[in-house]
This record gives sequence, C-alpha cells and structure tokens, in this order.
Amino acid sequence: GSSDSGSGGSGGGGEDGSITMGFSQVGAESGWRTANTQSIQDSAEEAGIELQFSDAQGEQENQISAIRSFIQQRVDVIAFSPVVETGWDSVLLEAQRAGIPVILTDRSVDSEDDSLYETFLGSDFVEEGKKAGEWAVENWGSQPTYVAELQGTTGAAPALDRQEGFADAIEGTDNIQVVASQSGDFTRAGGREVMEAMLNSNPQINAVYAHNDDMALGAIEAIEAAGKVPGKDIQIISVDAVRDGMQALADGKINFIVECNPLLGGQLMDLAEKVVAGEDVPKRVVTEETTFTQEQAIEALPNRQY
Amino acid sequence: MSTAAPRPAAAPVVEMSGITIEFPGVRALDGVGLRLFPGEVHALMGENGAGKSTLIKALTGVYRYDSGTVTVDGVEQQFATPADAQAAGISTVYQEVNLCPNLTVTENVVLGREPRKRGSIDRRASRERTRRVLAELNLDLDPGSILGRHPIALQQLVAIARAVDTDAKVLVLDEPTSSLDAGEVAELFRVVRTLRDRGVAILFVSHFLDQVYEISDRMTVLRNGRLVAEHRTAELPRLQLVQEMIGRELSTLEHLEREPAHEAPADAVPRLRARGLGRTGAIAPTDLDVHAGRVTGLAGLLGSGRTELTRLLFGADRASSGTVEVDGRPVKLRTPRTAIAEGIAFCSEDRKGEGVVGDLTVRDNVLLALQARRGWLRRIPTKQGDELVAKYIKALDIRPAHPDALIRNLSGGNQQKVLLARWLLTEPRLLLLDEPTRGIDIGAKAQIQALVSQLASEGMSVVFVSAELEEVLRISDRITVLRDHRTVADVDGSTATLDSVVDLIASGGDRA
Amino acid sequence: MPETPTEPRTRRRLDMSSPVVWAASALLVLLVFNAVVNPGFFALRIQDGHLFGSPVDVLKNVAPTLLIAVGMTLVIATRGIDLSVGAVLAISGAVSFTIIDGSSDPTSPATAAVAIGTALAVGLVLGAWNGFLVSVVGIQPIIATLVLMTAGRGLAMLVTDGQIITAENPAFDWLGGGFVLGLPAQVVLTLLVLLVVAALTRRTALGTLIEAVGTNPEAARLAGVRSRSITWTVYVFVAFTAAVAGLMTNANVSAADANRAGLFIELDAILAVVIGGTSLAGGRYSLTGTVLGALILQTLTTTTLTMGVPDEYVRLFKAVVIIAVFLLQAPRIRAALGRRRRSARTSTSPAVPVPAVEGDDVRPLTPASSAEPADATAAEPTTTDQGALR
Amino acid sequence: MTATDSATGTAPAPAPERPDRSLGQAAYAWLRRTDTGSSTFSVLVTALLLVVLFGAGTLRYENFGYPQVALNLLVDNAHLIVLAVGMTFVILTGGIDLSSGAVVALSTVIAASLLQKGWAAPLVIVLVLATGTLLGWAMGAAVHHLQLQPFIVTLAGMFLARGLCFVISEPSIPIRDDLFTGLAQNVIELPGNTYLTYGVLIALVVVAIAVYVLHRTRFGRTVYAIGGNEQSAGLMGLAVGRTKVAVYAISGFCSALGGLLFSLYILSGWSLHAIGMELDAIAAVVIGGTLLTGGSGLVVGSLLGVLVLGTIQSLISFDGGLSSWWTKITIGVLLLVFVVVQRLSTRSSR
Ligand SMILES: Nc1ncnc2c1ncn2[C@@H]1O[C@H](COP(=O)(O)OP(=O)(O)OP(=O)(O)O)[C@@H](O)[C@H]1O
Ligand SMILES: Nc1ncnc2c1ncn2[C@@H]1O[C@H](COP(=O)(O)OP(=O)(O)OP(=O)(O)O)[C@@H](O)[C@H]1O
Ligand SMILES: [Mg+2]
Ligand SMILES: [Mg+2]
Repeated sequence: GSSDSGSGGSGGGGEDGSITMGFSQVGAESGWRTANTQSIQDSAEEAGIELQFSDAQGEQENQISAIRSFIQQRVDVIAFSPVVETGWDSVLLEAQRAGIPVILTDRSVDSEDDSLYETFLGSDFVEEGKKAGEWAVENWGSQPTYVAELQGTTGAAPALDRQEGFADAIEGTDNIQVVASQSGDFTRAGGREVMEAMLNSNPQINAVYAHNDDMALGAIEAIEAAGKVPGKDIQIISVDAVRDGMQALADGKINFIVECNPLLGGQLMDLAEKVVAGEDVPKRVVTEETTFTQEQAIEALPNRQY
Repeated sequence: MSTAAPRPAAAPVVEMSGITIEFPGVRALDGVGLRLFPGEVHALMGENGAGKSTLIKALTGVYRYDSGTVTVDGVEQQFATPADAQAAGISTVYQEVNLCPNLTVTENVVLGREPRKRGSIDRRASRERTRRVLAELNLDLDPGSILGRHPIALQQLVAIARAVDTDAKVLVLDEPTSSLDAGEVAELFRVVRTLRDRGVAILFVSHFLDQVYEISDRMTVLRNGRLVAEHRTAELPRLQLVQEMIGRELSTLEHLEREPAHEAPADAVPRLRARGLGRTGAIAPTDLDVHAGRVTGLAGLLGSGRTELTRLLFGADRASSGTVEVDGRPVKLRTPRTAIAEGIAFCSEDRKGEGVVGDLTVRDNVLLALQARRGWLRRIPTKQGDELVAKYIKALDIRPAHPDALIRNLSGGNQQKVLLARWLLTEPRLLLLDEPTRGIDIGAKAQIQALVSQLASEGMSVVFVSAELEEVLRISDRITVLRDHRTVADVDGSTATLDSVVDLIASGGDRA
Repeated sequence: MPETPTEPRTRRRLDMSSPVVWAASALLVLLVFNAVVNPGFFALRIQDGHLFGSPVDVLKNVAPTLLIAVGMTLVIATRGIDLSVGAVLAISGAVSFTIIDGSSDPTSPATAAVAIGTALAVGLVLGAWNGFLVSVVGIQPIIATLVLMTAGRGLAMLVTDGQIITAENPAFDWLGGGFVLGLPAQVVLTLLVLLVVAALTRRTALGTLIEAVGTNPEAARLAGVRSRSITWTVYVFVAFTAAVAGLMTNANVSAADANRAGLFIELDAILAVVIGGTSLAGGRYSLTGTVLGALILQTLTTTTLTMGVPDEYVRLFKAVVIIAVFLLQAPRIRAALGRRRRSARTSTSPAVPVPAVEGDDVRPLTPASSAEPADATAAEPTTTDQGALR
Repeated sequence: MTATDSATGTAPAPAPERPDRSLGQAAYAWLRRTDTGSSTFSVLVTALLLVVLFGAGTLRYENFGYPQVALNLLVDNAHLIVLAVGMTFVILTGGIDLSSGAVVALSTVIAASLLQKGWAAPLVIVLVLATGTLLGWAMGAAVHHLQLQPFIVTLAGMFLARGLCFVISEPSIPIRDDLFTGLAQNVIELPGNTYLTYGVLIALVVVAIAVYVLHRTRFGRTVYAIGGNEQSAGLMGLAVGRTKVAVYAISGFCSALGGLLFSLYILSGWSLHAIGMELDAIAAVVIGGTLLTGGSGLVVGSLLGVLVLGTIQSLISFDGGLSSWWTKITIGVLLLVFVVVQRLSTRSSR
C-alpha cells in the first residue's frame, strides 16, 4: 500500500550492523507489479533490512539516476528490476567501483560482463511462453485451433519472450495456427478493443493466448459482448495468475494460466543478506512458479495473496 | 479617366501601371497606375477602402497582383516578399504598426540590418544608430525599452524611425500621422523634406488635407479601387480633390464648422465625477466632471496621459487612488464589466491590439459588446441582430457592406467604424472615445463628429480624445488639458481657441 | 457613389476549401479502403436486438475520445490546452469503482448513482482547479495542466492503492455495455453531449464569445466579455467530459486501472481537434471537424486491427495515413487542388493573389491563403467552414 | 517631439542626458534589463528558486549536499539539456516540436543497430545527426510551405519516428562499440572526488553556442522577431520562411544529438526509450520562463528548467520512501509550487 513519505533521509547504514538496500522498481504499471512491490516492502521489514525504495515511472533514465543516488547514499546493496535489458554496463560499473553489490530481480540485463551483478532472481519469460504452448499442444492439438494472440507492449521483453516461447512450443503442430496477433499493451481496455476487432475480421477464432491476465480479462468482455462463451466457444490461455485472472479461471472463463510469481521479496532478502555477508550465491535464481488449470485454481484461490 | 499631370523631368523611380488585385468577392484594385519621381512627396488619396494600402502592399511584395506591371528604376519587378522590395531600396511603414512588440526599440529599429562586428551583432553600434535616428525625429525614448509598452503613437514613430534609418530610394508612409499631434507632425515633415531634398521619393497617405497640402508635391487619387487622377498639388483645389475622392459633392463638409455647444445645467449632478483618480506611474490624481449631454475633450501632447485617464474611467486599468461617482453614486470601476454595467463604453486607440477580433465577422464584432452585456445565455435574436448591424453599417457607411465579411479583411478606416458601431450599439450613457477618428477619411470623420454631437444632444456624455486638436476644439463643450500625466487646466470649449489651448499645453498653465 | 460589391450570402454552401470537407473525404477514403480490403468490415448483424459489427465498434470505441475532444475543442478555441484529461479520466474511474467496491450493497442502482455522482463531482472540482490556475493565477495552460497530468495519475492510484479494482454493478455496467435502441449506450451518451454542446454554442452566444476570447483576449475583455469565467468554464467542462469518459472506459472493462486508463488520450483528443481543422492558436473552431477527426483516428485504429497489420508496422502505418490526411489539410495543397478544379470549370476566372509574404501561417495576411474560393460566390469562407454542429 | 520624461518640465528639448545613477539603481536597471525580448529578472528568480529547492533537499536529506549530487543533475540530464535547447529555438518562434522524444528513440535505435552491424562509430554519429536534421528540416518545410500547424506536423513526425523505430528493431539492442562505451564510461575527474561526463561537456557547449546564436546573430534576432509577431517580421523584410525551417532543423539536430548523448547514457537502443521526453523538454523550457506563444525567453532559462526537473527527480530518489503514486503526486506538487511561486514573483515585474 501507500507508504510514509516522511520516512526517508537515513542512508549510509551498515555501521550499526543493519543492512540498507536501495531498490529501484520499474513502476506500478500493473497489479502484478504492485504485488511485487508490496512483497519486497513487506519482506524487507520482516528481515530488518532498511529499504530505500525508488519508483522509476517506467523510465530507464530514472532508474539509472536512482541507482546513482543509491551509490551516493552508500547503501549496502542495490537491487532493481530493469525496465529494459540493455544499457546497464556503465552504472553497474560505477556500483562495482563503489564496492556495492547488485542484485537483479524479475528481469535480467544483457551485460557481457556478468561480474557486474551478483545474481539474478526472477522468472523466465520464454519458459512461461513455452509452458503455455505445451498446454496448448496437449489440449488443442487434436482439432483445428485458430489462435488469437494478444501481445504485450510492442518491444517489451516479456511480450517478445512470451511470444517466442509459445511459438517454439507449438511449432510443428499443424492443427494450431496463430491467425491474428496484435498488441493489447498489457491492459484490459487494449485487450478488449483488439479482441473485438479480431472477432469481426476472423470469425473462425476459437482460442486466445494472452500475454497477461489483464488482456485476457478484457478479451473475455469482448467475447461475451459478441455473444460467445469464453472458455467454451473460445478457449483462453493467459500468463500471470493475478487474483482476478484466477477468479476467471475458477469460473471457467479462462482455461489455463501460467503463473508468473511476483512474490519474490523473501527470496530477495535472503540473497541480499548472503551477498552483504560475502557468501557465495548462484548467478541465477529462478522464482518458484507453477501453472494452474481450472481445478487447481479453485483449490488455490482461497490462499492467494494477490 | 485620368488627367495627366505635368511631371518633373527626371524618369520615375517607381512606375506602376494597370495593377489589378482581386480578393474573394472584392476587386480591391482595378487597373491602377502610379508614378513616383525622385525628390518628390507624392500623396496617395482616397476614401477608406479606396485601395491605398492595397496598392502599397502590391508595390512592396506583400500581395501578388493579378495583372499589371511594376518597374523600379526602369526594370520590371515583381517582388516576392517585402524583403525583396527592401533590398531594391523601398522602405515602408505600413498602416497598422508592424513591429515586434516583444523587442526593444533599438532591436526594432535595426532589425534585419544590424551593424556587425566580426560576424556578431554590435550592440553598442546598434544603440548609437538608434539614438541618432530617434534624435533626428527629436524623439526622447529609451532605446533599451520594450516597444510594446509604449503607446501606439510612439510605436508608429519608431516604425517611421526604422524606415528612415535606411538609405532607401523610396520611402512609403501609409497614414503615418494618424495619431500624431501637431508637434510630431512638424518633426516628421522636417525629416521628410530633408529626405526629399536628398532625392528620395516619398509616397504619403493621409486623411488630413492640411497635411497633404502642406507636404506633398503631387497626388494620385483613388476611388473604389480605380485610378481617378494624378495632379500637381498646387494646381488642385481642395473642393475638387474631395469631389474626386468621394465621387460627388460633399455637403457634409459644411458640418466641419463648429458644432453648437450643448447647454448644461450648471448645478446638475455630473454623470461622472472623479476625484483624485490616479494610477501610480501612469497618471497623477485627477479631478474630472463629465456632465450629461456634453462632450468633454481631453487635450494634450502625445504621452500626456489622455489614454491612461480614459482607461481608468473604464476600469481597463485599476486605479491606485481616488473615487468615482456615477450620477452621484460612488462606484468602484474594477473591471471593464463593472464600467459597462454603469453604462460606460470605451473605444480604444489601439484598434489592432485591443479592438478588432480578427477571426470574427463584421457582424459578430459589431454585436460583441452588446452580446457580452446580455451574457452568453441570452443571445441576440438573429433578426434583431441583423437589423442592428445593417443599421450601423449604413449609418457609418462601412464598406464592404457585408455583415459576414471577416473584419480583418476590412480596410483600416472601416475597421475603426465597426468598433465605433460596437459601442454606439450599446447606447451607453458615457462614451469614452480614444482617437475614434484615427485613420478615418474626411467624409466619415465629419459624419462621426456629427453623430457624436447628436448623441450628446440626446443626453449622452462623451469623453473625446484626439491627436487632432482642431477636432477636439470643434466638438467639445469643455476641454481638460493634460500635460506630463496630470491635468493642468480645464477650459470652456466655446471660448477656447486653438492658440489658447496650445498655450496651455505648452506652458502647463494654472489650474482653472 | 460607387457601388460596393455585394455578394450573395452563401451560408450553407459546400465549400471545397474548408478543412471539414477534406476531413470528411479522408474519412470516406478510409472507409472505402476498408470495404475493399476487408469485405466483412461493413457487415452488421443484429443480435439480441443490438447492432454488432466493425462500424459499431468504431463508434463505441471512439466515444470516450470524442467526448473529450469536444471539450478540448472549446479549450483550444480559447487558446488553451488541457493535458490532464487522461489523469482526470483515471481518477473518475478510480473513484467510482472504489465507491462501488467498498459499498455494502455493490450491485444496487443507488450505489451506482452515488459512484457516478461522486466521480462527476470530482471531475468538476479538478476542472475548476485547472481553470483556476489558468485564468486566475495566469499560468500557461500547458504547464498548469501538466501539474494535474502528473499528480492526477498519482491521485488515482492513491485512491485504488495501485490495484486494478474490479466491480460488477449492473446499473453501472450499462454505461459500458448497455444499449439504447440497439446502439451502445456510450454512443448515445456521447451523441447527447455533442448535441447539447452544439446547441449551447450555437443557440446561445457562447460560441462567439469563446471565439472572441481565443482570437483577441484583450479586445474581448475591453468589450466586457467575461473572459475569465469563460476560460474557467471550458476547463471545467473538459474535465467533466473526461470524467464521463472515465466512467465509460472503465465500465467497458468492468475494472478501474488507475495507471493505464486513458493514457495518452489527451494526444488523441488534441489530434482529433486539429485534424478537424481547429487551430491551436485559438479562435474559430469546428465541432463537426472534431467529430470527423476523432472518427478518422478510430477508424484507422480499427482498420489496423482488423487488417492484422504486423505489430512492428502498426505505428508506421498509422503515421503514414495521418501524414496523408494532414497533407490534404494543408491550405496550400487545398488551394492548389481547389484551383485545378475551378480552372477546369471556368477558365476565365481571374487568378487570385497567392500569399507572397514568407511566413504567413495561421493568420495569413493575404486574402487567398485562408481559403481559396471555390468560386466567386464563396465570399465568406469562414462562415461556410462551419458545419451544422457549430 | 515631446520630451515626456516627467522630471523635465520644459517643452521640446533634445534628449536629456541620463543623470548619474547610484549603484543600486544601476543594479536595478540591470535586473530590469531586457535583451531580445527576455528579461534577466525572471531568469534570476528561477535560478534563486532552484537554489532554494536544492537547499531544501540538502537540509532534509543527509548526503544530498555532496557536490557530486549537484553534478549528477548535469550528468543525468545532459541529453535533456540539448533537447531543451532545440526546443527553445522552436518555442521562441511560437512553434512547438513534439517529435523530439521520438527522434531521441530513433537515434538510439539507429545508432545501436548500425553499431551492432559493425559500422564505424564516427560514420554512425554523422548519419544519426543527419537523419535528425533532415527530419526536422522536413517538418519545418511542412510548417512553412504547407502552412500546417507546428503541433500537428511535429506530432506526425513523432508518429513517423516511433514507427520507424519499431520497424528497425523491436527488442532493445545493446551498444558495445568502443568509442561509445569509452565516452560513456571514462569520466572527467574533478577535484574533490567528483566527476563529469563528456556528454555534459557537449551539452554545455551546445548551450553556449545557442546563447551566442540567439543573442549575437541576425538569425537569432529573427527567431525572436517571428515569435513577437510573425506578420510584422515578414513585413519588416526578415527571412521568415528560411528561419522557421531552420529552427525546426536545429531542433531535429538537437534531438538527434540528445539521442546520441542518451545512448551514451544508457548504451542501448530501444523503441520505447524517451517516451514523453518531449514533454519534459517543453516543461523545462516553459519553467525556464519562455513563453509558449513565442518571442520571449532565454536559453539559460531552459537550462535552469532542466535542472529544476532534475532536482525534483533527485529529491524523490533520495527520499527512498515514496510509492509510485506518491512519487507522481510529489512531482506534481513540487512543479506546482515552483511555477506558482515563479509566476507570483515575476507578475509584478511585468
Ligand atoms: N485581405 C483582404 N481580403 C479581402 N478584402 C480585402 C483585404 N484587404 C483589403 N480588402 C479590401 O480591399 C479594399 C481596399 O482596402 P485598403 O486597405 O487598400 O483600403 P485603404 O484605401 O487603405 O483604406 P483606409 O483608408 O481605410 O486604410 C477594401 O474594400 C477592403 O475591404
Ligand atoms: N516620448 C515618450 N517617451 C517615453 N515614454 C513616453 C513618451 N510618450 C509617452 N510615453 C509613455 O506613454 C504613457 C502615456 O501615454 P498615453 O497613451 O496615456 O498618452 P496619451 O496622452 O493618450 O498619448 P497618445 O494616446 O497620443 O499616445 C506613459 O506611460 C509614458 O511613459
Ligand atoms: Mg489603408
Ligand atoms: Mg492615447
């Protein structure tokens, strides 16, 4: 939730033994992201780590300047979810020179020199696409399936990777055919508008692969408005597993969701403590993620945290 | 059609012939010719809307003409831009002040031909040059001050200074004197004569016949877009000139004689009584009484504070001291709206900046003040609006007589008439007229003066400001004389003479 | 006395030089293109008594943008601009959904009424705030509204706590998915607002006064026009339209997304206004043009979606089409086309002076540049500019 | 004519010599001085407010007072400074350039993709600058020759530039070229353990050139004149058309240069970079005291405007406790306080 705007001002921890972490978040562009932020803030408090949190409003330059200011503030460890994979070498080099270890979360960077960061904690978007594709092959492969793909923001890493993973997985399955593919910008409104247009131009569509739950939920609205039954006439796969998506899955409007777990606060704090203590950590830590079918969703729903 | 006038021996520096320009719906010029000789002052005469400004713009590359030829120094030219004309030695002051209000006086004067030192602008030299031309016109202005903060008349003088500051062969002045007082006109003419003696050809437009006869050597008369005649000034009687301009005998010319003074009950409560009204830095605390049915003239030199005072009376500027009573009731004139609610109307001297709403039609412009007073909800019914507009177009002879023409396409004088109509329409009880006859031709001027007298005799109070002292004298029942931002005298209009008022203005006088 | 040329007054003639005509032709071309490329585009079907099909989608999806564009037209006519409409839209959605979500009876019509009323009231307050900054404090509109554009989205997220809030309320959902006479409720609502605005500006003097304020504020002030209240009012109004649009867009997906709802809608709205031929320099405006502009933009979007233009080419495709529309709008090009047409008809008609001054731009000096007359009877180009809705 | 200097009572007299003034009066006159339509005073007010803002940060946050924090304002915003300079030219003529953010993105994408293909860095730099200038020139030509509104022309330019970005490359591309990485990572060490980047130097040089051009050349005067009154400028015989086209070309060039500096800063090319950066540039220019209607403003003001935005951003990074929404609200409120105070303190002087 909201945070106390007056709590800043104390950088340069470490002397008293407590750890100060500078964390630069992408923004708050989706429910997923807010859950992610929440988890990090809560876990930091639990672990007794002092968190300097900075929101980049979706802009890389803000992230870079935030990291610079963390360096100025002499925090003990820096963590961030990069807005984009490229272009981090300089600022990571600065952190390294200042002797501050860096942990990546959620998304990786494509630096050639992987000594610039200690470890990368996060999910694998290509893998998520693959999981979605594999389920599609298994369940749709037997009859002709015309898939509408609702892509995320054009050019964004999750969108590109989820598209790639899905395409890899369904390759060779002649029955599954992606007949339309448009960007819905990861939003409900986008999902709805794109789906409406696709239904008009491609009446044969009988399956949807949405790069996130929000777009799937928007598509459901469009499908229902057009008089079809989501989950039956048109089957839907989506990624994320946020609460609304899980609810739709439990209600039978979505058929399958690949989880992309935002709750990596706990793992992050563990890693941070180890890194600051100088212990060895693996270069890549994959978040614990699963997939949900309708039955699993009904079961999992009551304990869902986000 | 044209009577060829005997001309000087030299070859003309500019010769225009058969110039035709057509605007949508109006043939503004129809086969007009003009010859300018070196070393002459040539007056271009014609009523409002006759096509004078258009002819000048055709010459200087602002408008492209449909047919006809322009030769400069014997070479046929069609200038694509004013810059080309300037490069060919034609320097122009257009009718509406065309300077950059955001720049300083110096920057405006030297703009486009700044002195340079090693590639960059030499500011000291610019300033010096500006000082020199300003001094030549005997103009005391801070060259570093922002142009837009000066009254329109001063801006006009700066524009003239700019035009004079070149070694042009041809100097074109479109109504340069419309808001200048006698002193400045004299200075201007001195400079013009110097230039003429140097061999510069000067084209001069003015509606003041006295000035034209004083300065010009020859004149060309236009009427309704056509060339009427070209004359030597000395050989053309005034009456004939007027006839040629308006195409008929001017009966109203007699009206130019003195208007009868309106009787005012001495003990009556003034319609407007100002006590100690002033604004820091603009006008010293002033007392002023304006009675019903009378015309109060404000006399003074340029910058004496007449405009400032009228603006305070209208609430256009906020007064910093003093009180105002209307019909004995104290009122606070905080905004123009409060003034309008008291039945006060104000016609500004800056018609381009503060008067016309260029994108709107003549009709909307005429009805604007009335509509604003009624509020947006109660729209003036179309029929009533049409009738009112038609009435005033006719009464003030606005041309073209199209309610739906865009006002920005009207000639300067006609725009002024539209603005007058805007305020007359509201039937104010106190009418503040700041230079209402600026740029208006003699026929219309007489009409407007007659109208003002008539309105006054019907009970309206009028405050009348004009750079033309004769006009103020002719029309006013009382004259308040201002000098250096304060009132210095208050005299009876019926007994005042030109000399006595000039004396007062010059000496500062004693409080009457 | 010589005659002044009198012209027949032609208020209702089709003037080929008017931007509105060209916007309309651009739309027509786009529609024809769709019909050819996409035979199914115009296929309308009736289902449960409601109309369905791409044209209906276009109308429904254009509704929020159009609504805001109508308000924006008035703001732009006063020489202003409002960048904060997207944020206001988000706030309106956030407030209404939070109320519904938090109410004890989330499905009752009364709750919906409270939610809608509160959202609209908040919209009015925000508009008043913008209007205050612009007309009283005197801050340049673009910066004054930039403040709310930035902070407003923050406020919306503060209301929703950064979450996407979902709620189902039948009465409220009608705003998004309801139908009136077979047409989507959003379309009907927008039409209604449009008609009211058209009536208000044409049947009262509001339109003229707004134009006066936008063209020459000082002259308007001295003529006694309430410039300040008029300016203030248009900002309140545009915020109101944004609030209504917020209700629509959020009801459309039954969720309030404070962070993404209405993102960049201010650009779309401004673009629609400008395509419609209204100048950003203030003054004369055309509501008809705005409607056409918004329709062009939405048709374009729907076209790219139904055609299935590959994602990486979508923006380029739109850019090219929009540039083409703009080129058609260019006064010079229109003038040239108009002249060609005319001289084909009557070769005797005299050439009209072409603007010769470098740099005569929006307010040209010259008679010909504002509008090339189709023929001599088009004496008042700007009165014919305006369609029936002005 | 008349001497209306109210001190001198006598009638027509040659301009009186200005009496000697005290130091205070001289200072006051200097403050009130205007140069090409722009007052020194409002820029000073802006500068003062900036210092106050920064001072507040120093008081509130430990470490905010480090010299490097102030220098980082330049380091982090070198690209924006260049962008704002170009934007200042355009806005001074009464125009606007909405394409600059997209041109920044396009520049990073072109640079990154060409470098990835192994082109030589200097060639790439020239090509990027040429592309930006050409695009700007085309937009200027459309504004002038086709008489289209600057807003829509540059908006179309923005769509076009973004569209081209996506066509060139959807995913982001890293820049690994030696020249680029060298320029990006080698810093200029300054005393006191502080540093600046080469990008900052370039940006400051651009500012200096712009100041010179605007105030010491005829071209610059013409820019101000057009902003004051375009019609008049034309009637006064200035090269209005050429200047307008040039101004957009300059802005295009600055956007491309800003794009190169940005790609030094982030060492990558991506279609989604710099979204909305044109608004930042416009905001910086306007905060710096330039009127959107044109004709009044100083480049130095725009530089200050960028620093104001940068300071607000730093304050937020240093706070470390602001959620996404409080961040937005805080930015908005700080911006508001700034422009209101600025407006109120310069109002009386107008
Ligand atoms: N841009 C324009 N568009 C349409 N008509 C115009 C335009 N400019 C001038 N006219 C018309 O051309 C005619 C001549 O105007 P012009 O300005 O030359 O008159 P003028 O002789 O200078 O009058 P004044 O003494 O009032 O200044 C008028 O009827 C005017 O309405
Ligand atoms: N020669 C001058 N030098 C400097 N400032 C001047 C000059 N003449 C006028 N002003 C300024 O103009 C203002 C007063 O002008 P105002 O318009 O009230 O005078 P006016 O009597 O109406 O003259 P007019 O309307 O003929 O210009 C004052 O602020 C004064 O400082
Ligand atoms: Mg004229
Ligand atoms: Mg005056």
